[in-house]
Amino acid sequence: MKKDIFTILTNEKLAKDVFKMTLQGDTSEIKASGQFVNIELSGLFLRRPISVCDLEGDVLTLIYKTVGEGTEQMSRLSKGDKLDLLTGLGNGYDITKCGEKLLLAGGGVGVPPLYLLARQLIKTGKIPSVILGFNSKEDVFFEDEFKALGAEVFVTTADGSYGIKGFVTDAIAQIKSWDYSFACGPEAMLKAVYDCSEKDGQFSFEERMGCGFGACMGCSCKTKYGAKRICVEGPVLEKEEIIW
Amino acid sequence: MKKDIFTILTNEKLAKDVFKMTLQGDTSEIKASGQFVNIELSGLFLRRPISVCDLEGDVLTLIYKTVGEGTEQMSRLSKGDKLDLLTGLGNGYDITKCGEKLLLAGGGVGVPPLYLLARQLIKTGKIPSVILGFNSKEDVFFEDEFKALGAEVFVTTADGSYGIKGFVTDAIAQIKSWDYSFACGPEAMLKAVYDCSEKDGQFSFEERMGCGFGACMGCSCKTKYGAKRICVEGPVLEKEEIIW
Amino acid sequence: MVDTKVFLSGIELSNPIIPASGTFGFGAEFERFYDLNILGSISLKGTTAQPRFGNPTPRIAECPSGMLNSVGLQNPGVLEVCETELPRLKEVYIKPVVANISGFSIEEYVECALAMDSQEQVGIIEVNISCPNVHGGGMSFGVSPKAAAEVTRAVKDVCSKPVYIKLSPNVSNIAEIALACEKAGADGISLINTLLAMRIDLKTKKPLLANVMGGLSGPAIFPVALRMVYEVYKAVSIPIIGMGGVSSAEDVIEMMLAGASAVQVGAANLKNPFACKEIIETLPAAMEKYGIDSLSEIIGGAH
Amino acid sequence: MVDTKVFLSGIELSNPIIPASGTFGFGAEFERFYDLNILGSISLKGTTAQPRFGNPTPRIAECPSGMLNSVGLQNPGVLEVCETELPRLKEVYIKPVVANISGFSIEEYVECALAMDSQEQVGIIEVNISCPNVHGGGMSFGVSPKAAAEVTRAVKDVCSKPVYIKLSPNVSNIAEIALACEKAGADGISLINTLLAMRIDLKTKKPLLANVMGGLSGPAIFPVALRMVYEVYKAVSIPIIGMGGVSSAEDVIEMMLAGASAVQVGAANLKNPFACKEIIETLPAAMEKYGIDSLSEIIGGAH
Ligand SMILES: Cc1cc2nc3c(=O)[nH]c(=O)nc-3n(C[C@H](O)[C@H](O)[C@H](O)COP(=O)(O)OP(=O)(O)OC[C@H]3O[C@@H](n4cnc5c(N)ncnc54)[C@H](O)[C@@H]3O)c2cc1C
Ligand SMILES: Cc1cc2nc3c(=O)[nH]c(=O)nc-3n(C[C@H](O)[C@H](O)[C@H](O)COP(=O)(O)OP(=O)(O)OC[C@H]3O[C@@H](n4cnc5c(N)ncnc54)[C@H](O)[C@@H]3O)c2cc1C
Ligand SMILES: Cc1cc2nc3c(=O)[nH]c(=O)nc-3n(C[C@H](O)[C@H](O)[C@H](O)COP(=O)(O)O)c2cc1C
Ligand SMILES: Cc1cc2nc3c(=O)[nH]c(=O)nc-3n(C[C@H](O)[C@H](O)[C@H](O)COP(=O)(O)O)c2cc1C
Ligand code: FES
Ligand code: FES
Repeated sequence: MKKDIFTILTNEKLAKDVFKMTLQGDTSEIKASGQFVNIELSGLFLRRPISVCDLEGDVLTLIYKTVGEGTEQMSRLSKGDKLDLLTGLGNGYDITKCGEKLLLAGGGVGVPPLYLLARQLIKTGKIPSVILGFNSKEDVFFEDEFKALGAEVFVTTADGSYGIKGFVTDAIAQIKSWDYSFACGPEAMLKAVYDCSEKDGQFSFEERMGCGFGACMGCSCKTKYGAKRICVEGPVLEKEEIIW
Repeated sequence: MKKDIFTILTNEKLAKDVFKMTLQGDTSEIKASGQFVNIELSGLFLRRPISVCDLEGDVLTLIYKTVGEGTEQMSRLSKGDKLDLLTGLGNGYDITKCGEKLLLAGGGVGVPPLYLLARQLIKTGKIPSVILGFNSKEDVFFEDEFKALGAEVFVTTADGSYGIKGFVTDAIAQIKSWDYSFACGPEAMLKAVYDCSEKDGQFSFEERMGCGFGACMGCSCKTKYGAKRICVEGPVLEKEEIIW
Repeated sequence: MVDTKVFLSGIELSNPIIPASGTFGFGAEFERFYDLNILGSISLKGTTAQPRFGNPTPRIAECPSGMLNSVGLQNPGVLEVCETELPRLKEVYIKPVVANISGFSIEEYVECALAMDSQEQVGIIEVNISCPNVHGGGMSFGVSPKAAAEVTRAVKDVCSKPVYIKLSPNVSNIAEIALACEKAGADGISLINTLLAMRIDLKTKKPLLANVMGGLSGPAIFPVALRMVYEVYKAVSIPIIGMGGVSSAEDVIEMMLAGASAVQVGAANLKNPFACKEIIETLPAAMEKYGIDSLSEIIGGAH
Repeated sequence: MVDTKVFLSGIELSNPIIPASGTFGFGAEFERFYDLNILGSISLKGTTAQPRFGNPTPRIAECPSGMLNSVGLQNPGVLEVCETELPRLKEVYIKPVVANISGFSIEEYVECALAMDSQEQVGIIEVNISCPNVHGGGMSFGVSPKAAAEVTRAVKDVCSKPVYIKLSPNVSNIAEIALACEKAGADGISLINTLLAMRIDLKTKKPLLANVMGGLSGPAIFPVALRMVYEVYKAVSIPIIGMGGVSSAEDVIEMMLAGASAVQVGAANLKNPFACKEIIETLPAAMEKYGIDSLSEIIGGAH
């Protein structure tokens, strides 16, 4: 965990209510994809947790959806503005544990952390199949970015306005062979991915957070190995330990 | 009373902890010297009342001393920054009531409202004697500005490091003839000016304010004519109605 | 078109927004800011049998997301209010108003209530048994169910108009006190008044307020107010006027979901004299955003 | 050089800053942030006789200048705390700590207190009779002077170490409860715990917290906490640990002027993990600014 003031380099709209922000600062504590940062915003008491989407040197990329006061405030910031970030939070995905034929399934703003994960996997020679699930065509983002990495990409939309009609699980049915999955997205999506096969995997969860670094017990969940804090022992849980 | 967003034109240091700010906005409700504005500042619940120091067209001048969070925040603002102001607050000085030979006595940040007052008086042909009281040389401001208006100016410092040593009342003793006074400053100074002669005058008071426009009764004081709100029936009181 | 209409004891309000007692004077003076008739109603400054200057100054202090006041019920007395203030208000405001009254004994409450009950424009009598700023009076009625019931009964006895009891939040069990008022005949409950609080001046090292303690209001108290409205809604079946830190149309909706039939806006008026106007103007859009057609249908919806 | 040293029941603290129970876990884990030995002491996460998961999630919500929590005393149980957490802490923190305990019956309080009393590093036992997050337990002890006195007496009977009772602010008369604890033998009083409060989610129209209600903490409650510390200081002569919204060196001074001998910092740690460190570092400059040579001399200075 590190606390540092980051400077915004870019902040642009990607899709309906979805923005991409790049920031520069001390990223030395960020060790894995699937970790998150916790952002202080003016006039708001609690910080806002956002997943690391990409990282190159001291430049951090975040993708966020405007759903309330905090993310709306973020969307109004511009180049040169400063943000106080806690970095290196959470366990992140463990890429030493997975097999060879990988499935990455992201729903909505669960997509961003899969980007750095995909990039790292491809660097080690593993080309994942990536499913990006959205509600509608106007919500779709990062399809091209994942393709540019060399991943096999499927996009689903719930209303069928783009790509495969349906949910990420409808796309999973189309993927011939995979033996391990990484998933991030709304709980209903995670549950559907969990239920659709017996294969192992890692799942990233969200919870309301007081601190984001283990001090308050606000974010606890029950696992087969006892209580875990989503912000420290999570947000990524192993499939076999999850209790729904 | 009007509420408008003002744009800062300049914000510069005048003396130790004292700043001058000019702002542009809708000043149409400002009717008299001695009135004040009430300034919204970020993260602070209550607005901060500051006297009108000068007014030319839509450009307003304020002089303020940094004494706490609000005024310190003001001192960090710069050209182009916006402030939400309530304008046209308070009764202000009534220059139709005074005689010919006028004394203006200001102490510390009680000096600023006397500037517009002096300018207006001089426009009507009345050249006032102005006493500006400060603690020390490093606190002195606006001596030259009052002189440039053509007023007779005396500066006092409590520690004698500049001008006349002592309080504004020590300078009053040196002024040959005056028949009416306008005063603004800390309560002890106002009381001293009040006590030093039988002559009539107008005195401007400070009080902690909830609203600044008459809604909360936070700023009430007792006068010979009953309770008055410093923010509406004040800040200027006639000498004869004052109860100490 | 969304429907913002609500009812308090049969009185129709075009919207639930009422400036809270003590933060809007006796109303008329604010007609220069905007047309007051857009307001659902107005709760007048707390009135007592005799004129009062209130507490010594300073009686205002700044707090995180809020403020303290120790005004202590400054008002010209009920006779003057009836003879001067109400007629002035009538010229600019046509709807029924809420007359907020206080007292230091049951007799004083009764005297004040009687005078207000006879005023044509008074729609509701709001009995403040909660002002924390009055030494030896007021407050004590608000912390005991028995005393609260006594005041309620005495005021109800002399009034033909609906009587709402305004409760203090400085209690262990607000629902118990609300219930006692309901049983004693109250037509409605207003809550919350301010939380007893203080600040100390680091420069003088003494309390900032001349009166030492004062009442905390503003957004800081909103979550406490919401909880109390929720608890009281569970306990009673008479209407609730909810207040405490309300500053936006969203806050109004949240307060109504907790159980309020109407909402008062206090400290927000002091920071922004157009607060009520802006809330009323933004309410329809907020309702649409959250899929609400009719405000009166969401009252207590969070239960 | 200013003197920041204070004393609690004969225990010397190099400065009055103590992370508040529930906002600093069992301490050891935060050694990676900074050297914990700069802290005056540490109040450990509330511990119960049996392990507890606490309430369902969501159990955190945002508020103006504050937050709600309904964690509900998640902890591994007193045995595990004594066997695992305290030894871990001992490796990185050399000073006496405050063991915060809770229970659902007098027996449970006693069991927990007994276990903690025997731990070498425990300097003070802080008995939380105020947690609003536990259905049917905890809280009820905090709202009645009689029940508060009973818990105090029972815990005192089995402890050799100083016993501080941590009070609930959700009461009509905090001084009365503090006095009852003092009379029952308490060595000190900690206050305040969180204010019972709630938020409603406009999207779902239901309470945001799974537990419906939770405790409000953070700067929003500072003026209420200050008032209660002031009132309790007037009522008792045992030391007070003051808390509620403290976030800066200035707040520490204000709290001590109200009557606190030491100060706990809670929610501020969650927003900024370096809050206590920064407060300790800026305290000397703040003392100089306000002409304070020795902190222990200003305790209760506003009275
Ligand atoms: C580990 C983690 C990683 C996340 N990564 C991303 C990401 O990469 N991109 C993205 O768009 N969103 C992400 N989220 C969700 C994001 O944190 C929320 O959308 C955001 O906090 C909402 O803040 P707000 O002020 O706009 O909304 P408000 O609803 O006003 O927020 C009020 C409070 O609720 C909390 N809150 C609201 N929604 C959520 C949520 N879904 N999860 C947790 N807390 C919430 C806020 O943090 C705040 O404390 C992540 C959440 C977690 C826990
Ligand atoms: C009618 C009027 C005109 C004023 N004109 C000027 C001026 O021209 N220049 C100038 O420098 N100052 C002036 N003041 C004083 C100025 O309002 C305060 O210095 C300022 O509000 C301090 O705010 P702060 O946040 O820096 O201090 P803090 O001490 O942090 O403020 C805390 C609270 O106390 C209030 N407060 C603190 N000091 C005073 C005070 N002296 N009078 C009233 N409220 C106070 C603040 O408004 C705020 O609500 C005037 C005050 C009044 C009432
Ligand atoms: C300056 C001021 C004066 C008040 N005077 C009264 C009063 O006379 N009678 C009363 O019942 N409540 C009075 N109140 C309490 C408010 O009506 C309201 O209950 C409280 O402030 C909480 O609402 P808010 O947070 O929106 O301000 C006063 C509040 C303030 C801030
Ligand atoms: C997340 C959280 C957990 C808490 N857990 C406990 C606890 O276990 N025992 C206890 O006595 N107080 C607990 N508290 C209350 C704090 O110790 C403190 O009394 C309160 O939060 C007020 O201080 P603050 O405003 O500085 O946070 C908790 C507070 C928070 C925010
Ligand atoms: S958010 Fe505080 S422990 Fe996880
Ligand atoms: S400050 Fe509100 S009436 Fe004067």
